[in-house]
Amino acid sequence: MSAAATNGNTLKVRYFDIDENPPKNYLNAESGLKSWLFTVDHKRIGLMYLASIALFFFVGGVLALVLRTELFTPAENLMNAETYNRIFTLHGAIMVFLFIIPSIPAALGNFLLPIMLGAKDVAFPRLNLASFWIYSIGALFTLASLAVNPIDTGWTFYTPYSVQTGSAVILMTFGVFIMGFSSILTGMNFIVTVHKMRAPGMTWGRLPLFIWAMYATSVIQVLATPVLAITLALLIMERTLGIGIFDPALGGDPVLYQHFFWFYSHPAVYIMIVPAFGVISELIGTFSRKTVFGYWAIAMSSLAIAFIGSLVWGHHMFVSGQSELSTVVFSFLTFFVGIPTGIKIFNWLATMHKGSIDMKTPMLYACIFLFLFTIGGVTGIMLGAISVNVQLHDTYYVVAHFHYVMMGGTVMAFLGGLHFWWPKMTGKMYSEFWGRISAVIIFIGFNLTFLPQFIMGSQGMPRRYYSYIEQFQTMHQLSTIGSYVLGIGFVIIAVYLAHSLWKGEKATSNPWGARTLDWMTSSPPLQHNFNYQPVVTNGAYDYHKPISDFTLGISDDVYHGNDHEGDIRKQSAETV
Amino acid sequence: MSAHHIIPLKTLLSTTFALVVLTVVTVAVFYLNIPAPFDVVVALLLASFKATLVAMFFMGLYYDEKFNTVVLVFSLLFFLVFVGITLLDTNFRDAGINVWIP
Amino acid sequence: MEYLTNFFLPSAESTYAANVDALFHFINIVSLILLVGITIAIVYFSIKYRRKSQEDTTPLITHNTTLEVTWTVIPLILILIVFGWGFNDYVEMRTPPANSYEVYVESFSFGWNFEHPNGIREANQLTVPVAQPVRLIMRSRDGDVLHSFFVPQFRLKQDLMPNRYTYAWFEAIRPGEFVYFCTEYCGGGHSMMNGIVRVKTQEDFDSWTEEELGRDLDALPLAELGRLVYTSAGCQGCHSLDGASRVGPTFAGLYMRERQFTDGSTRIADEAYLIESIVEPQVLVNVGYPNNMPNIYAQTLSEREILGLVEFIKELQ
Amino acid sequence: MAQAQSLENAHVQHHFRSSDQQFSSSKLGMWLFLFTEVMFFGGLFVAYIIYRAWNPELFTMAATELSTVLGGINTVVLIGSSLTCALAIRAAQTNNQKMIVNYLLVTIVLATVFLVIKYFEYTAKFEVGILPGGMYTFEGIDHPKASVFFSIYYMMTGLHGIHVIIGIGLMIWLVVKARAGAYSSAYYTPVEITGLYWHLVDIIWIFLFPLMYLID
Ligand code: HEA
Ligand code: HEA
Ligand code: HEC
Ligand code: CUA
Ligand SMILES: [Cu+2]
Repeated sequence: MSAAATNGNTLKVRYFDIDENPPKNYLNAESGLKSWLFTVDHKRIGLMYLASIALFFFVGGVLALVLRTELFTPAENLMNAETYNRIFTLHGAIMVFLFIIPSIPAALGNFLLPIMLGAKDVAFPRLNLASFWIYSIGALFTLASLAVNPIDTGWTFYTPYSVQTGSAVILMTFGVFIMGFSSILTGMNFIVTVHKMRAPGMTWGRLPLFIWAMYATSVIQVLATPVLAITLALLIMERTLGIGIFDPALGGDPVLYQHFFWFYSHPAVYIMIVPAFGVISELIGTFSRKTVFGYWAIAMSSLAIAFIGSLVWGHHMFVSGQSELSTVVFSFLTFFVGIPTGIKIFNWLATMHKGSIDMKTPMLYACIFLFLFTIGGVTGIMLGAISVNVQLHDTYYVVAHFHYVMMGGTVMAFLGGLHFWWPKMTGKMYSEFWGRISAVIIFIGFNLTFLPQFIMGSQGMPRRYYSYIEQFQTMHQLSTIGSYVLGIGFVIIAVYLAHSLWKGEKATSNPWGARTLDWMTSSPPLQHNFNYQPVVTNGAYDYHKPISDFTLGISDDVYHGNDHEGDIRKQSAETV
Repeated sequence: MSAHHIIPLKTLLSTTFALVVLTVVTVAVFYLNIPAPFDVVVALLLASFKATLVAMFFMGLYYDEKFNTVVLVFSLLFFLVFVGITLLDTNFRDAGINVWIP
Repeated sequence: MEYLTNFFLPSAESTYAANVDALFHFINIVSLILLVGITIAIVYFSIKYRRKSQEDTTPLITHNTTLEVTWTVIPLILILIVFGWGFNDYVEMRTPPANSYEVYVESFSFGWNFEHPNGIREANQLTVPVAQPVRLIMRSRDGDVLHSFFVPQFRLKQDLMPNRYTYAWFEAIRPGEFVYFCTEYCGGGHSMMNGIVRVKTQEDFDSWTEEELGRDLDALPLAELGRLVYTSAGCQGCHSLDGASRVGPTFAGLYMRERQFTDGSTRIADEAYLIESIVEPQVLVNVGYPNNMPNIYAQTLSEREILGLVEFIKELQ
Repeated sequence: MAQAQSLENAHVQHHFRSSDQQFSSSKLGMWLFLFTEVMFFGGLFVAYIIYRAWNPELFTMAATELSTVLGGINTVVLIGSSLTCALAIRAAQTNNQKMIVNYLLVTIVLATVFLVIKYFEYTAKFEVGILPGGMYTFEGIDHPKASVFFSIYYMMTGLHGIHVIIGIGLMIWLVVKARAGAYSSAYYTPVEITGLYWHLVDIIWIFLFPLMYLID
């Protein structure tokens, strides 16, 4: 027993030993299909999301390889223009709506957020399950559109093409509409959880940076997604009733549609990247074994990005025919996102300085992330410069830009996070050797795929072309070969991760020596995360303190039997 | 337990009364035929006032945790951003770049 | 610089292109410096500070305000430069000189029409004089979708809409032929919607104008008229002449071949059938093709032009 | 106190530490949801504002087709329903089980009155050919974009109407539970939260009314 002294009030806490091999954990506490499909346990829900997004990443990735194969030569190799259009639309839509938006928040976020806060679950566990089901239903609709008449509008659904085309626009957009609600509910749930469910002593200044990032992301999700919903609803009405708000043939304005769409979809790119920033903060802190440099700068820059990122949507419309005035304003605002982002990058580097750096697979991904995302980010600045954007808009330069930020940024961070938390989620260690090998293969394959796209883009190769003039062939072939290398990299990952499940070494509770609460419970965690109510007295990255300082807690029954529990929470939050 | 504040009956009734009166005023103002841009301004001011009354007393924001008010105000600001910046396009399409050149 | 330009960008052929390129290079160089700096830092730190034993301890450094301000202010200055520069060039790109030569541009799925002030019409090819500002007044056809006019070598791009006009201008600095593309996704023929901007010296341009104005379409033989219409009315966006299948079936060898339709019927592609499929394309739809051929030719083409098309198709045996 | 405590805790889900925490969490959650509603309707308001800025004359002409009287009555009806809804919450807070049910029933009735009036408004328009979008056939307004105004009108009032219907559904469910004595001063979160929702529906109408019906 130790007493954390507070001014006047004393809160009785004690050190708990971490349970290394509890007989029951969240994976085997209940069994049967039903115990998964109807679980309200945030960890199981997180895993179900993980499985779904892995599936959709695979589907989207295979579609990408098909695209690349078609583009190997200018002639028609595999498919005609119509089919190609459907495939890139599906690739884009699946990757964006079914994979990347739910990826880190819904899979890793769900799993980790409550544990990191020292809570037993998210604030609304049933709502959480509901959002998984809503996501699944939305996904079913999108897949149904595949069976009916795959959509060919591009993932942006621009009017009037999306009103005129014969493909299954309604099914697809309705699916995305539904999935939007899943995203909104997850965001709401997380915001409330962060506000209300923190463990005693978990002040705002002690939150892990991953939580700060998830918080900023959730704010964007709640803010922007409803606008996507209404946009798609109007698009559906446009097709069914011909209401004429977006369709010029009925008196509408197509550029207005673009405002509506990008008002969501630009902030959405920060829904994709900000959680990745959170993961990177954890990885760099842990593997440098050093207090994260500029904690507040990193935490607040996430919110700054969320805020500024909401004002810049028009940079996708510089040549769309919007007014010159708004073009200039949007360009001006666009650059400002670069500043908080830069702050993060420099703070991470400063964290590595004088650290004790262990280049394990997750850290390798973090470094790859820093490199690739910087390229993606600065090319974003290039695109934001109006005069240059006129040349680069809707060319492969843009395609390269967004793959560098989404694939090179978010997916790399996701892979880093996946490897980092794999032992925690499954209780098994993967092969470090193969982990590093595949990271290197992916790094090489990625650059081979997308660097040439910058060059052909600035030379004028338009995007969404199924054939092209011969001048661009070399670049396209390099890119196609690169994408196959990428594919091989992912196959290796799939193999050794699967292998680790059967044959992997057992993981200890804290294989990386991290300090956040997720590492203060067994691997895999207990069904209710902890045997005790954690009490927090240190920052999330206080590597100068002994690890035992991080296992303080109050025994659960004592805690719940207490008459003044609400008060304790308050006092300890302020004074412990 | 500030969140559980019981709103006095009198407050609820006078709020309702004020809302009904304001509705009548809104309609009356309409028949006054105020010239073009100001009619909307007046109508919106009245509506905003009514909305504030509902939010403060019916929805209990006045007694509630302040953060909930922050949430509401923030959503309105965000909406204004959406409208404001979009209008920079839709209302200046024919102005040309010369808006910028003195 | 010259080499760099040629590697990254197509040759600069309009008056403002060089300015755009300068900014492009500036951002590239600054970005490269940043990237190299960051990469060196990562590699250097990971080697110098690699973990030597599991008992390693690290100093407690929480933050440093001076550093924090430095890496806020330097990027701030850089972005202000980039914005100002881009803005300045943009103003030029959006301000056509008063003496511009004006061309009306109409886009449709999937082709382009250009109309000169003197009444000359061109399809999928635009002829302009060198060293003369050209202002494009652009619009998509009524009821059509968005397209975008993109000439990489001029650094020019602008979307076209069916409900209002948009503008762009350029002044070519050298005679030559420059590809243009459609860069707003518009459906099956999107990647086929390209053409050529022909920049001629003033003399060549004048004699070309004269020749065009002197041509008498009514005197052309039917098949030749048909060939002209094939490009000018946009058929070539969907129908090839070499047997390749685009959005629609190829015209090569079409005449007198048996066609199969989605309603199960079949028919020989004789003259009557060809006329019907141009005038009422939605009635019989070929198996394996979408039913999206524009239903406008009955209005937009004269009877003689339609007959011309039929004769033209017949010749493609 | 101990008595109240155990009663209270009967409703506390295991992952919450106290009923207070649960209550304020639910409330914050609801406010965030209302936030999304503001943005959801916000999209339509943006469309409205932009089309009005483009075609002020159209909006003046078209608004004359809408009945100010019916709109005004509906405004008062909704305000009344907001009051009864607030009173239902008050009844719960003061442990007046019977009045919870009664006030909720009055609210439902008022909401239904609102819908009935709306129904008459809609059918009157349908009869003269004022239908949304492509089906619009009305000749009375001499403006090329007349149908766009009514599309926006139908979208906004329609979406609002759907919210009213959902609200009625929620309140019926509350009535059923309240009959069974589920709500008291110790636990009335669902009533409170539905109330918040209902007031928002009222607020949106407060804006729709002058913007749609009162343009001159
Ligand atoms: C994860 C997704 C993601 C992220 C994070 C970003 C980040 C950024 N994007 Fe990107 N973008 C997309 C996804 C993303 N984008 C997608 C999907 C599209 C295309 C959609 C479509 O059309 O299909 C797109 C398109 C796109 C365009 C439109 C291109 C066009 O179609 O014409 C523009 C234009 O301004 C742009 C800009 C930016 C900027 C300025 C950032 C910034 O946030 C970048 C900030 C980062 C840095 C700047 C690097 C780090 C900073 C430093 C090292 C400090 C030093 C910095 C300075 C000196 C500035 N993006
Ligand atoms: C998260 C977002 C995301 C991700 C990760 C990717 C990943 C990839 N994308 Fe994609 N892409 C988009 C989002 C994304 N893309 C979007 C939004 C568009 C725009 C669409 C539009 O214009 O509307 C686009 C468009 C786009 C284009 C342009 C099409 C065009 O404009 O004509 C191309 C072309 O090269 C491309 C390629 C690739 C490749 C090669 C990958 C690779 O990185 C994929 C690597 C993954 C795999 C290879 C799968 C993993 C494989 C296995 C686990 C098993 C191995 C498989 C086999 C054995 C078959 N993408
Ligand atoms: C938007 C694309 C598009 C354009 C532009 C277009 N077509 Fe077609 N056309 C099609 C498609 C698709 C088909 C096949 C479906 C059908 O039979 O209706 C087709 C079918 C035809 C056929 C019947 C061919 C057969 O194999 O039976 C003829 C003849 C034809 N088009 C002529 C023309 C002519 C002449 C023009 C220009 C004046 C033209 N088309 C422009 C898409 C197009
Ligand atoms: Cu026309 Cu793309
Ligand atoms: Cu963007």
